[in-house]
This record gives sequence, structure tokens and C-alpha cells, in this order.
Amino acid sequence: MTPTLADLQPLTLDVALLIGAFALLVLDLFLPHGRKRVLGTLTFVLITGVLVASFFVDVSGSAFSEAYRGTAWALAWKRIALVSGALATLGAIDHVDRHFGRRQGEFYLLLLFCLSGMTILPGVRDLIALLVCFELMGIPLAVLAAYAKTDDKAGVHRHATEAGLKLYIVSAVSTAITVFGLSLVYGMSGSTQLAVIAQAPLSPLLSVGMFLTLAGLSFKVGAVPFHMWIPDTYEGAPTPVVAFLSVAPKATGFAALAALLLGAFRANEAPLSSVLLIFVVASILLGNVMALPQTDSKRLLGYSGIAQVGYMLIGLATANRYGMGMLLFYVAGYVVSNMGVFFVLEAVASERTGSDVSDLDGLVRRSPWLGMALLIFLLSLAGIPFAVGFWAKLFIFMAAYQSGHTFLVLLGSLMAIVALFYYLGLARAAFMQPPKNPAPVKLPLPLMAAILICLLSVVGMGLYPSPFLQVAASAADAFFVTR
Amino acid sequence: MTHFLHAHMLSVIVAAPLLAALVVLLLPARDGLAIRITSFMGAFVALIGAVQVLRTYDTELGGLQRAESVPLVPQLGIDLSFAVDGWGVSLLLLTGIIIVTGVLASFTLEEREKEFFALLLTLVSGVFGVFVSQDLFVFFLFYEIAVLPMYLLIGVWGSHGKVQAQGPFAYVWKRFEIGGREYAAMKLTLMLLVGSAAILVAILGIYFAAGGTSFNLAHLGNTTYPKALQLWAFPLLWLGFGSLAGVFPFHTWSPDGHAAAPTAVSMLHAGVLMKLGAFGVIRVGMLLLPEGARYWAPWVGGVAVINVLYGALSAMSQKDLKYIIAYSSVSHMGVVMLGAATLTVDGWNGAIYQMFAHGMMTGLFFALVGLIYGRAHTRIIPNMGGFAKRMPWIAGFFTLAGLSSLGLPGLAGFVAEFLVFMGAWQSAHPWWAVPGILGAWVTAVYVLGAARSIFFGAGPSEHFHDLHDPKKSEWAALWALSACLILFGSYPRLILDFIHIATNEYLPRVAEVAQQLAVVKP
Amino acid sequence: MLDQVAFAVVALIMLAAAVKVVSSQNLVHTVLWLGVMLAGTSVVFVMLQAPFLAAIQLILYTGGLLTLMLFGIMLTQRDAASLTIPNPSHRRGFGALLGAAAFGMLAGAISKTPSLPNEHGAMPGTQELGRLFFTQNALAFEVLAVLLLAATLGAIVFARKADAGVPSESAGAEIPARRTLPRTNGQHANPGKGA
Amino acid sequence: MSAIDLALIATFGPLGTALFLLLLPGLRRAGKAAGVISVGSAIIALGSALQLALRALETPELGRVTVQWLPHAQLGVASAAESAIQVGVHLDGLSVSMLVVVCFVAFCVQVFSLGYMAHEPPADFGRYFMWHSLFLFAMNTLVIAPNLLQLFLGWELVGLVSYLLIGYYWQKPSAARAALKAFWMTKLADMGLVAALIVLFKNTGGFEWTAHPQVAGVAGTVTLLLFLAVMGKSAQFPLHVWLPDAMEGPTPVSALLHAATMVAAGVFLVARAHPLFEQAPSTQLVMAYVGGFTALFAACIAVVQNDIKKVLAYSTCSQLGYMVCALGSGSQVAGFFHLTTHAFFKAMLFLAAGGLIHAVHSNDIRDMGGLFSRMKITAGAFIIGSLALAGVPGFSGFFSKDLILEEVFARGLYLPGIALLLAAFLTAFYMGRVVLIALFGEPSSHAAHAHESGVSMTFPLILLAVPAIGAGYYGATLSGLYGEPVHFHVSPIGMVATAMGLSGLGMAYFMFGAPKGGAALRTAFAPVGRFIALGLVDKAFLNGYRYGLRGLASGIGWFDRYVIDGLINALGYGTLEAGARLRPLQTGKVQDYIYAMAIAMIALGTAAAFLR
Amino acid sequence: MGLSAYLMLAAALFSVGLYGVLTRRNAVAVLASIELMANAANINLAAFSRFRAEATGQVFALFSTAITVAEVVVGLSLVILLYRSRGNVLLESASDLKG
Repeated sequence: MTPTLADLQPLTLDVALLIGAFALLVLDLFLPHGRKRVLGTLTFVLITGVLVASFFVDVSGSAFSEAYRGTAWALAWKRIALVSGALATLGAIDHVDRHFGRRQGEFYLLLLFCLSGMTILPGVRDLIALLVCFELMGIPLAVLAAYAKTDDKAGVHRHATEAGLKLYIVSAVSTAITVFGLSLVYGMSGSTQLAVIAQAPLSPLLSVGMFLTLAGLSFKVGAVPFHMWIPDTYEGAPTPVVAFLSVAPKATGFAALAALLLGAFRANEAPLSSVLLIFVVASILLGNVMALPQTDSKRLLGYSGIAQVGYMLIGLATANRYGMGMLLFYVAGYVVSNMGVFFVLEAVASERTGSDVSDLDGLVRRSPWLGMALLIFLLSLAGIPFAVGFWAKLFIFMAAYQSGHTFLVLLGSLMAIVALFYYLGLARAAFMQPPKNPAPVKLPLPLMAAILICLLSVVGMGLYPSPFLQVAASAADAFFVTR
Repeated sequence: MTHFLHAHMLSVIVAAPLLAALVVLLLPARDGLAIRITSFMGAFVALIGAVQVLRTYDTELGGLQRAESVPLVPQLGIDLSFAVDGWGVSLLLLTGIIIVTGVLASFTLEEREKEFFALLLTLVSGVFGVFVSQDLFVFFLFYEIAVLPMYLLIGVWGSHGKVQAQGPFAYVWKRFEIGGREYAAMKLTLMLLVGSAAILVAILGIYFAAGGTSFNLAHLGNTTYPKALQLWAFPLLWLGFGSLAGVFPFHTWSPDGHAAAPTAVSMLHAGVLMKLGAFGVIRVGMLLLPEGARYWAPWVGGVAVINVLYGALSAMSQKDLKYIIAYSSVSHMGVVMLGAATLTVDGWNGAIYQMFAHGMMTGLFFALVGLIYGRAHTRIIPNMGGFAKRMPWIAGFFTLAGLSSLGLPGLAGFVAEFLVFMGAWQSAHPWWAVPGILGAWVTAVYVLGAARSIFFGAGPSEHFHDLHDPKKSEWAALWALSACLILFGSYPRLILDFIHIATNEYLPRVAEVAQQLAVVKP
Repeated sequence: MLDQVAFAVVALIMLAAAVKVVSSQNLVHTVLWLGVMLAGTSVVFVMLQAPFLAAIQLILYTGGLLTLMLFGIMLTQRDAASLTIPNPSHRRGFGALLGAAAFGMLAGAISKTPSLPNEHGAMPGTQELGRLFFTQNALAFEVLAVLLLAATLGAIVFARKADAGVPSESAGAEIPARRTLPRTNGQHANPGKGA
Repeated sequence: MSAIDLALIATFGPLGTALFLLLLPGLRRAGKAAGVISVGSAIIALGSALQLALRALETPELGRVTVQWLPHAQLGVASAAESAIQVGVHLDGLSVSMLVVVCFVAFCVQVFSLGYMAHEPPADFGRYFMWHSLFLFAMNTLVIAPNLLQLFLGWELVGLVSYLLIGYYWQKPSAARAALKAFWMTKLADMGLVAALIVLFKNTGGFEWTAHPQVAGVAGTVTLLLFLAVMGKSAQFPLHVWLPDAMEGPTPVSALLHAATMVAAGVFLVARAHPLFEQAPSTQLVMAYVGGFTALFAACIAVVQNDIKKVLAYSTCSQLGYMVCALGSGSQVAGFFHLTTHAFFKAMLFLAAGGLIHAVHSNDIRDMGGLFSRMKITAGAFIIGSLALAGVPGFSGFFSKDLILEEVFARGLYLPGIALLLAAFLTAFYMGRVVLIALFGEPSSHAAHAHESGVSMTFPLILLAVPAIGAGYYGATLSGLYGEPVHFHVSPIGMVATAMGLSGLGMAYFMFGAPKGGAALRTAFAPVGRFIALGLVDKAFLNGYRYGLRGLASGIGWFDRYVIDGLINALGYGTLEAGARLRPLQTGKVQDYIYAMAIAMIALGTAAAFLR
Repeated sequence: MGLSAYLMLAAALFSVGLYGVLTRRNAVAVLASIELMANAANINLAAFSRFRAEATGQVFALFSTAITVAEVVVGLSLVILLYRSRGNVLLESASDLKG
């Protein structure tokens, strides 16, 4: 019963990540101010290393008396988190170095801690651990969002603070609600283990607990009506952070929701799934429509992200292996596409503070390849063929159609066209407007690398999605076998 | 090598423009000549390929030939599978001709050639892909590819128009500048994509009804679908694809779009892309859902008839030359849909042949409009007059195109329209023929009327100083298209035989399935 | 009988304290009332035979947290000397409505639930607690450690003297009593040396 | 060389010439050379036509060849082998004699044009002859057609050439308009032909004019539709309005297309499709009445025209009315015979008129006058033509018109018959009027220095004069080619007709020729003249186009732009507006966000707690 | 002394806390209200664990306490940040980003 070192075997990767983080913490203390840039590189190396290791180390099996179980499903989410972490680091290095001066170390450490929370969570099968991981992910995010050059006069500080604060308040309240809900769940089921909870008889108090938990967690994925912090935070927070914030927590949030709803709450029984459908419709409609009038590209992407979450929730709402596999694929595609866009924004707006759409003006003439990349990312988000986003949407629709939600397919594809309107609005600035300053965008190497990686994966997964689809499907199988 | 080419001719045709596009992207932007040459080569290779396919298509054998297949998403049974039937053969040829002439016609383009040609060629390989793909899903993929570059092509290189606000919806004008190129581009893209949304739903329905194992068209075609599915899926396909074919009332993207688009794009869009829509309705809608087709045929035909007359009359009311041609396309696509709706051999032959004929005719038209606009710097007809004095050849070509569009025997247009009318008269709704025929007459009225007010009458006024006949590469385009019009008009069997084979293979199946379904479920 | 009376008393006190927390017009009072409420909680824990929990509650919350909050108040108030800090609230009616609704929802669920667990067995002792900590919840415990570290780190990041900034001009303009600022600011930040 | 080859030469020779001129702009712009080449091809065509005619005199059925034009197979029959959509050559007496007429007149006209158009800029001169060769090709295609389909092809092509040639002076707005009008009117009528074809095809699976067993049911429809086309092409009331305007074209063009051959194509069609028409007596009746009315109506209008070409144009209408009426009476022999004779003398008349116009540079007969003394040959030809047209015994017109009247009355079609008789009187009258005013009236200033035109313009006249006078005497032989040989005999109707004609001439002389002219009579007839001159039919068509068609069109155009398109824009606008209206929801105050969450949470919880 | 009494108490505290979160304008006060809510959860846990006679609930409660404390630590630092940028700690003063 007492945990041994063997119990850490399924958690090898996460432990490695944490050890690396502590090493960096120590290193940070000894690095002189001028040299802190190297921390970013090291962080990237660390995360990438763990990612690579994830292909060689066997992390299956359960630990801590069923509190954690490493499965293909968990591994898939782990990798998604790691990828987004690595990309975020890559995209942030330059920004951090320029703006956060001597506080770089903390930035990367917080990122790493947050990331470790994300990597552990998908395999967790115990309410308490789940909650703790969720918080480990959440608390650093609020700090990262508020990260800003405190001595600048251009109001970054104001906005970043506001972004962080809003995220913090919302997440704190959600946590309170979640904990309250979980307390009821535990109380009515007598255990904190998902598997046991799934057996508990359904009583009003239990389902209230479930719903409170659902309400508490779904703010992290930003489903309507728990979405309202998203646009503000995205607009205010530093772009590289937003790039991370806009994908990783959503991914992990979905992992958590999946674990709870399907693992413990039997979402495939009404009324949970119908509630999810409400979330889906609301998110798709509101997110897309609200994005239309936006003039700040980060804010716009915030709203569009809400809509995207609506699509992902479809996968969750189907509550079958097909749907879950497609959800996984969708998230993977969304990670690369969305981060790509934010990196391009970062590259364009790097000197300035805001992120007005007009910053993109004439991009394709300033630096053609950057413009092309932006276009491809946007088309991928809009779900246009031969970009990964297309397959993602398609598969989700297939899942929806298969489980009888034909109207969701119709609604989804129609709203996807509304989405195309504002995505093309960004493309319009880049392609049809004359550039404000014709000088080519100067692109720091790490950022360029990040954009390139995103581009390659978007196009690659778009041209030949089948292997990734395979992985997603088998992961979903694993989830349903072991839940 | 040659063997490889022979084995993968279709892939070559589809890939050639795409490769050319990539090469163009890699070329330095200032090297205009290299860009033009490359794009021309890309288009030309595709054309040669198309001709080769036509030459080597075994008319005795018929059916699908030159099949190639590569699994794309095996989990869902999506294969990248190509093959041609009689229809594909002819439409490949059409596309080849149009793109080559289109590239030639836009040699004189001035700004940002690099992106322009790259997008143009991408679009074209999408079109080729649609005509050869034998996998419903890949069909849809290429369809999207063919539709999308249009946004940038029109939005960046298009030309502006203005429409003054009035009518019941005048308040809308405060948000859009109607007639502007970006408006046109956006409207076109969105309307067509709404169409493809509908298509997607129908496709999913078909796919899962067929077992959800494969998107292969042959497999889907051999399945017999429940009547209910057919009845709801067919209209989705009809209106979805139809919106690209300019089916009333989803045609309004076409006038603005074509008017705003640059020459080559209008040529390609009206010449080939609108055909994709009609082709989709027949190839997917009618062949896969015969019962649905039979049930909805009266609607399809009725709307098509509206298209014919409505388009023609709207064209008649226009002052802007490009709008006239655009509306005429709407009208002529109505003829195509009418032929499709007849569900008769002659009707279908006519429909496909009309795609072919109208493609070249409208291509020629838009090429000429481009030239006239480039020289006169106006498209407003009342401002013109007597141009024939300075540009006799252009006047001649324009008249030729006009004659073909009004169905003058000896030119391609006649064959198609005549076949369609014959089919209509043989069909279950013979009276469709009447408005169809009248439409041809109205066409005569507005086309020749336009020709008169542009080219004839008292000589051009002073401020048209640089009116002149075509220059180097433009000649080639005009001559090629006109020659095709005459050639295929006087000896239609060059193409019609191929079309006929395919029709004869497909139509009986449709009829039979429809029949047996009808008896199964009275 | 007795414990019921006791519970009733404690519960009433806690509720009263809670109400004061959310209604008191003086920030310091708010925090203090919070303290009362938390203390009450630990009493409840004792009633529930969770002495360890009660202890932790007392130390962590009532001790640590209150101090922390008061610090926060000190740091962010112009006039640290007096303890009368305005603490307004708005939209009371609507808030009350929602609060009531929430209570109604929970109360309804509780009352509608047929079989609430009801075992009066002996509570396992503190060593059982420890066992649970280090077997089943070892993972959670480890993660929690990281979490606390992260939180500290996060707190430090912004409190750093080195490049802690002054309110930017735009923000500063909103401060009514500008003159009193330097003194209070001086404790934790001096505008002079921005990083 | 087989008959088929000859026919093909006669047809494709000219086409070759046309393409040759089209593709060699240099040659075309040279002018004269182009003309010569074109005339050469015309000679070749004429030669092969005559050759065919000689052969036809022995055996009228010279043969038939067809090739498949479009693949067609009924549903289920895989091979495109047994096709009915064919083109080819069909040579019998009818087609051969038409061929001869066409080639002969065309040849004469082209020769005449060499002189007449000499002053044109060379480029236009070349274009002119290019179109002429094209016309010859088109017309011959029509003539040698083995079925109605090919006939239709040629039919449309000649229509096209007529459009091009009427619009020869395209810089004159009136000419451009006239060309357009001609094309629109005929095209409108041709829709009838298309309809006839598709109906015929559905029932007989082909386009043959032979009496097909299954045709009986639709014979009425088909023939009526065919007749609609005939009315357009052969300028029958009320579709005749384009023909007078067509005179905007050069005079030789009027002679060839709008007098001798093209407009007669309608008559040829009916004669061709005689087997069909025979099965539709009702249609024939309609034809008879329409023809008769047109003959009289057009003659009336011709009386008041002062433009010499207009007079001839209306007289053409009227004569075509004769032919149609004859066909309506069921005798394609009479109709077609009149077609041949009319072709000769009307062509001659036009060419002569062209000569006169050329001399005085005006179409107005009042600007001419006393030209007889100045240009004997031309005037002589004109007089011969007029006499033939007036049906004066001895001239070809006399025989054919006589034949027609006999047939019509023999069928008991008295009303049309009487109309024709009156028309005969008027014909004589207005031709007399023209001759008297233009050739013998007192010379006007224009006519002062008029002189005989060159040989290239007189030679064709002489050439045409021969058949114009003599054709009648070979009536038997000619009509033998395409039907029962008719032998001329004196008949009461013929007498009446002749009397009418002569009295017409007399009256004309009394009104215009007599030294002390019947001014009284002229004034008496003036109001009638004015009424006729209003041209009500023409105005009706004009308004129909302007206010009917154009009005409808602009209405629909408005509807499309502002209602259909407006709806779609409104949809997009609505969506954008919704987005803008929703923005205030996002207040920026975090507590409002928590409100949203709280409300949702409570709603969910309540649902979970109470909805069970 | 039944379980439901404790649950009711917790529910009441939770609701009062919610009210506070919604209505208080001072960030610190809002934090305090959040504490109320979290604390209510703890009472639940303790009560349940008592009436199930097993310790997991208490463990859970301990964890949630720790989490809450960590949260407050960060929260306060953010409040300070807010003060630095706005010169006050009223939540609504942080509403530049909207729409």
C-alpha cells in the first residue's frame, strides 16, 4: 500500500519535468541578469527532451493505488500539453528577454509548473489529485497572464494586470464552486476515486454536485456562459502567454472534463449530455457572432476560440469512442493552428503593445512567407481543406452525425462560414491593405522556428491526417477500456 | 518515364498547375517573365495531358479509364482516386483550354503577378481534381480548393464598381459598399461556402447510409438509399452545388463577382467553375440519389427555366458590360440545369455539352471584355459606340461569341441548346422547352444589342484615344477560343461522342433505380 | 440535546459573521469578521470529531490567512493608520436574489435527497489521516507541494522590489489624494529606480 | 464527277473563299482581288449548278448522302450507331432548280457589285465579298439539305449573313438598327422552326419532311410552327416589318438576299416540306389567307412609297404573299415556279434600281426622272422587270402569276383569290407609277448629269433579262423538275388578272404619265396614302419592344439587385448587427462575468435537483 | 445532530459567500467572500466524512484548505498589482478591456 519508487514509473515524464524545473530554479539564482535568456532555451530543451522521451519510456500502468493510471489516452493529452508548452517557450523566448528583463526565470518556472500540472492531470483518477493538478495548472496561469513590463508607460501594465486579475477572480470563484461540488460528490458517493463514484447511486445531491463541478471546470475551457473572462484576458495578457493560454488549459480542461463526465459522472446518461449540447450551441453561436465586430485581433481570436470550444464540446457530447477520438484530433489540430496565429501576431506586433487588426496591414508584402503562414493558419481555424482544421471539423461533424445530431452538423458548418468571414477579415488586412511601414517584419529565430513548426504540422496533418487519426482513435479506445 | 506519365496522366494533369504554382512562389517577384512562362507551362502541360487523355480514351470500352488510387484516410475509406469517364474527358479538355487562354489573356497583368498566378494555378488544379476524382470526399475537397482562392483573386486584383442604395433593403448599404471588389469577393466566398455546408451534410448522410465504409463513388452509386434520405439529401446537393451553378435565387454572387473579378479569373470562374456546380448536381446528386432526382426534377427544371429567362432579362437591363455577360452566364447555366432536369439522353448530352460550349463562349466573352475595358477604361455601354472602327477584330470576335451564346448553328452553343431543348420536349415536362427557346431569343436581343451599341453606329468619341486591336499574346487566346467555338460547333462529335458514352452508361442506372424504388415504395 | 444547542449557537454566530463579512462597510471589519467565521468553522470541525482539521484551520486560516489579508490591506490603503476603510458594495438586490437562489437550490437538493449517509461509527484518528496522505493521496500531496512553491513564486514575482513600478501616469491620474502616496508607497517600492 | 460532288463544290467552294478571305486579311483589304476571287467561286458554283440541272433534266432524283452529325440513341441502346441526327446532301429537281436560281442570281449580283461598290474603301469591299461568298455557302447548305435540321442550319446562317450585309454600312446608326431589327424579327420567327424540329424529332425520331406514319398526330402543330418561321423569313404579315428596313443594305444585297433568294427560302421550305403540309389542311388554309392578305396589304403600302427600294421591298412582300398563298392552295409547283421567275425579274429590278440610284445618288424616285433617255440599258431592264412584275402577257411573271391564280381559285379559295387579283392591279399601278415618275418624269437636278453605268453593271442586267422574259415559256420543263409539268393555257382567271394588270398600268399612266396628270385623283387618294404611310404595324412592334420587353427587363433587373440581392445582403447585415448589439454584454467588469457564471450554475443545479 | 444540518449551514455560507463575491467592490473583500465559499465546502467535507465515519473527507478538506491559501497568496499579490496600476483596489476599476 505505501507508495514505493515504483509508483513513480508511470509518472516518469512528469517527474523528469519537475526535476528539470527545480534545476532551472537553482540555476536561475546563480545566473547574472544579462545571461538569463539561456533559461528559455534550456526550458525548451527540457520540454522537448521530455516530449521525445515520451516516445521511448513506458509510462503505462497504475500508481498510488489507482490514484493515477498511465494510458494511451493520458499519454496523448500529455504530449499535446508538452507540444504546446514547447512551442510556447520557443515563441516566448524573445519576448520575455525583451520585456521581462530579470524576471525571466520565474516566467519559465511558472510555465513549467503549470505544464507539469497539465501533464499529470490526464492520468489522474482521483478527485483530490485531479483538483490539485487543476489548481497547479490554474494558479501559475493567472500570474503569467499578469506578467508585464511594469515600468512602461504604454498601459501594458494596466492591461496585463487586468487580464491576470480577471482570470484569477474567475478561476478562484470557479475553484470554490468546484470544491463545493466535489464535496457533495464525495459525500454522496463515499469515495474520491472516479471508478467508485461511477458506481454510486444517483441522487439529487450527487447530481447537483456533478453540475457544480461541471460549472466550475468548464470555465477553464471557456464554454459559454463561463467564457466571459477569455476575450479580456487574451487582449490584455502578453501574446506568447496568450498563445499558451489559448490552447493548453483548454486541452487539459477537456481531459479533466472527459475524466469526470465520462469516467465518473456517466455523462452518456441524460441530462449531462443535453446540458453539454446547450453549451455547444451557445458557444458556437455566441463565440462566432461576437467575434464579428472585433477590431483587436487577439480579442477576436478569443471569441473565435470560444466558438472552437463549442465544436470540441460536440465530441464530448457524443460521449462515444468515435467522438472522443475526434475531440483529441480536433484539439491537436487547434493547438498548432491557434498558436501559429498568435505567434504571427507576436511577430508583427512585437514592437508595439496593442494588437489591432490593422497591425497586419500589407503583411504579405512586407514578408510574404509570414503572410502565407498566417493565411494557412486562419484557413485551418476556419476549417478549409488541406489544413488540419478542415479534417478536425469534418471528423467532429461525422461524430455528431453518427450520434444523431444532424442539426449540429448544419449549425456548425453554417457558423463555420460566419467564422470564415472574420478570419478572412484578418487575411484581408494582410493581403489587401497597403502596409503601414513597408519594412519587412523582423523575426527572431526562436519565433520563426515556432511558426515554422506550427506551419509544418498544420500542413502535414492536413495533407495526411490518417496516422494522427489512428493515434487519436486508439487513445479513445484506451480511455473507454480503462475508465 | 513516359510509361509513368502514361500510367499517371490524370495525376500529372492535376499536379502540373500546382507544381507550377509552387515554382512561381519560389521565383523572385520582380522576374515577371519567368513567372509568366512558368505559369503558362503549367497550364499548357495540363492541356496537353487533357488532349492526350481525350485521344487515348477507349470509346469502345467506355466507362472509367486511367484509374489511379492512393489511400488518404483509410479509417474512413477516403482514397485519393482518379479516373475519367466520357464527361470527365470533355470537361478536362475544356478546363485545359480555358486556363491556357486565361493565362495568356492575363499576361498583361501589372501588379503582384507572383501571387496572382500562383493562386490562379492552385484554383485550376482544384478544378481538374473535381473532374477526375472518383471519391466523393476528394471530389468535395477539390471543390473547396477550386472555390477558395477566388476570394483573394477578386479581392486583390479585382476592379471596383458602385451601386447606389435604394429599394427595400437600402439601409443595408451603410454597412457594405455594394459592388466593391472586396464586397464581391466576400459575398462570393460566403455564398458558395454556405452551399458547401449543405453539400457536406448531404455527403455525410449518403456516406453513413451506404455503410460508412467508403467514399468511393462507384460504391456509393451501387447502393440503393432509403427514399427518405434521397428526398432530403437531394435538395441539399442541388442547392449546395447549385449555388455555384448560379441557380436562382442563389445566383447573386455571380454578377458582382464576375464584374469585379480580373479578366482571367472571370474567364475561369464563369468558364469552368460554375460548371463544377452543375457537374456536382448531376454527378453526385442525380447519379447517387436517382429517386430524389426524379422526385425533385420538376423543381430543378422549373427553377432552371426561371434562370434562363430571368438571367436573360436581367442581362438585358444592365448598363455595365461585365454585368451583362455575368447575367448571361446565369441564364446559360439555367440551360445546363434544364438539360440535367430532363433526365433524358439528349438532355444530359446537351447539359454537359452546354458546359463545354458555354465555357469557351463565356471565356471568350470575358477575355474580350477585359480587352475592351483595358482600352476604353469604361464598362458602361452607353458611353461607348463605334468602336469597330478602331478595333474591328475585337468587334468580330465579340459578335462571334454573341452568336454562339444565342445559339447560332455552326457554333458550339447551338448544339448544346438544341440538344437540351430536344431533351426537354422528350421529358416529363415538355413545356420547359418553350421558355428555354424564348430565352435563346432574348439572348439574341441583348447580346447583339450590346454589340451594336459598343461597336457600331457613329465612330468612337475623342476621349477614347488608345482603342486598338489585340496585342501579341491576346491574339492567341482569342483565336484559340473562337476556333474552338467554330470547330466544336460544326463537328460536335469530337466531344459529344465521349459525353454520349458516359450518359448512356449513367442514365439507365438512374432510370432503373428510380423505377425499382418507385415500385418498392409506392 | 446539548450538542444541538451548541451547534445552533455556533451556526448562528458563523452565519452572522458571514453576513457581516459581506456587508460590513469597513474593510478591516470585514476581515476580522472573516476571522470569526473561520474560528467558528474550526469549532464545527471539533464537533465533527476532526480535531486535526480544526487545528490546521485555526493555524492556517485564522492565523496565516488573516495576517496575510491584513497585510494586503495595509499595502493597498492610503491611510494605513486608521482602521476605518470604506468598503462599499453594489447591486445588493440582485446579488441577494442570486444568493437566495443558490441557497434554495442547495437546500432543495439536500432535502430532496432520500438517503443521506448516516453512520455513527468511531472516527479514525489522526494516524489514519497520515496514512491516507501517504498512500492514496501521495500523488496529490506531492503535486500540492509544487503548487505551493508555484504560488510563492507567483507572489514573489510581483512583489520584487527590483523592478516594481509605480502606477503609470494614466493610472496615477485616477488617484484622488496623490500627496499621501509616496509615504505608503515607500514601504515597498520606490519610484526612483525602475528596472 | 458525281452529282453529290458537284453539289459539294457548289456549296463549299464559296465557303472556302470566305475562309480564305477571312484568314488572309491582306488579300481581303486589297479589295478588287477579293471581289474577283469571290466572283470566281460564284462562277464555279454556277457551273456545277447548271451541270446538275442538265443531269436533273434526265433524272430528277440525283441522289442523297447523309452523315451522322450528333450521336443520339434512345435510352438503353448503348451504341450511337443508329442515329437520326444527320446532315448531308439531297439532290432532286426542287433542290437543283433552287440551286441554279441561287447561283445564277448570286453570280449576277456579285458581278454587278464589282461595279456598284467600286467606290467603297478596299477593306470594306473585301469584307462585302467575303460575306457574299459566305451567303452562297449558307444558301446552298439550305438548298441541298436532306432534312429539316440541315435546312435549319442554312436557314440561320443566311439570316446571319443578312444581318451582316444589312449592317454593311455599320457606321450609319440606321443601318445598324435595321440589321438588328431584321435579325431579331427573323430569329423570333425561327424559334418556331426550332420548336417544330424538336416536336418532329420526338414523334418521328428524325427530321425528315417525308410523311412519317407517326407524324400524323402532330402534323398540324409542326406545320404551323414551320409556317411561323416562314412568315418571318418570307416577310409575311405581320412579321414583314423588317424587310423594308433591310433596304439599308447596299442595293445588290437587297437584290440577292431580300428579293431573290433568302426571303424566298421560306417558300422553298414549304415546297420542301410539302408532304408534311399536305397532312395539315388547316395550316394550308391559314397560309392561303395570310399570303393573300400580305399580297394585298404590301401592295397597298408600296403604292405610297417614294423610295424606289422601299417600293420594290414592299412589292417583294406582296409577291411572296402570292407564293405563300399558292402553297396554301396546296400547289407547291405554282408557288415555286413563281419563286423562280420572281427571283429573276425582281433581282433584275433591284439591280436596275441600283443602277439608277448609283447614277443619281438618291433613292427618291422624285430625284430621278427622265433617266430613260440617259441610261437606256438600265432603264430598259427596269421596264422589262416592271412589266414582268405587273404580269403583262409575254413576260415570265405573267405565266407564274396566272398559274397561281388558277390554282387558288381552283381550290375555291375565293377571298384570297380576289385579294390576289386586287394586288395584281395595285402591283401594275405602283410599278407603272415608279417607271413613269423615275424614268419618264421631268428630270430633276440630280438626274441632270446621270449617265449609263459601266459594263460590269449592265452585263448582269442583260443576263438576267433573258430568264426574266423567257422563263415563262419553259414553265413545263422547269415545273417538270419538281412536280406535275404545267402547260400554259388561256383561262378566264388569267384574263381577269391580265385585265387587272393592264388597267393598273393604265391608271398609273392616267395619274402620273398623262401630260395633264389626274391631280384630282392624286388628291383623292392622298388620305388613303397618308394612312397607309403611318406604318402602324411597325410602330406596334417598336412599342412592344421598347415598353414591353425593355420595361419587363428593367423591372426584373431592379428586382434582382434590390430585392433578391438585397435580401442576401440583409442577412449578412443582420448577423454583423447582432454581433455589434451583443458587445455591451461584455461590460469589462469581472463581477458581471461572475454573475453569468452564477446564474448558469444555479440554473444547472436547480435543473439537476428538481428536474427528475 | 443530523448531517443535513451541517449541509444546510454549508449551503448558507456558500450562498452568503456568493452574494459577497457578487456585490463587494473591494478586491480584498471579494477574496474574503471567496474564502467563505471555500470554507463552506470544507464544512461539507468534514461533515460527510463524519457521517461516513472515514477520513478521506478530512484529507480532502486539508487539501482544499491548502489550495485556498495558495490561491489567496497569489490573489493578494495580484491585488497589489492592481493597486499599483490603478491606485485603488476596486475591482471595477479594472475594466479597460471590454466589448
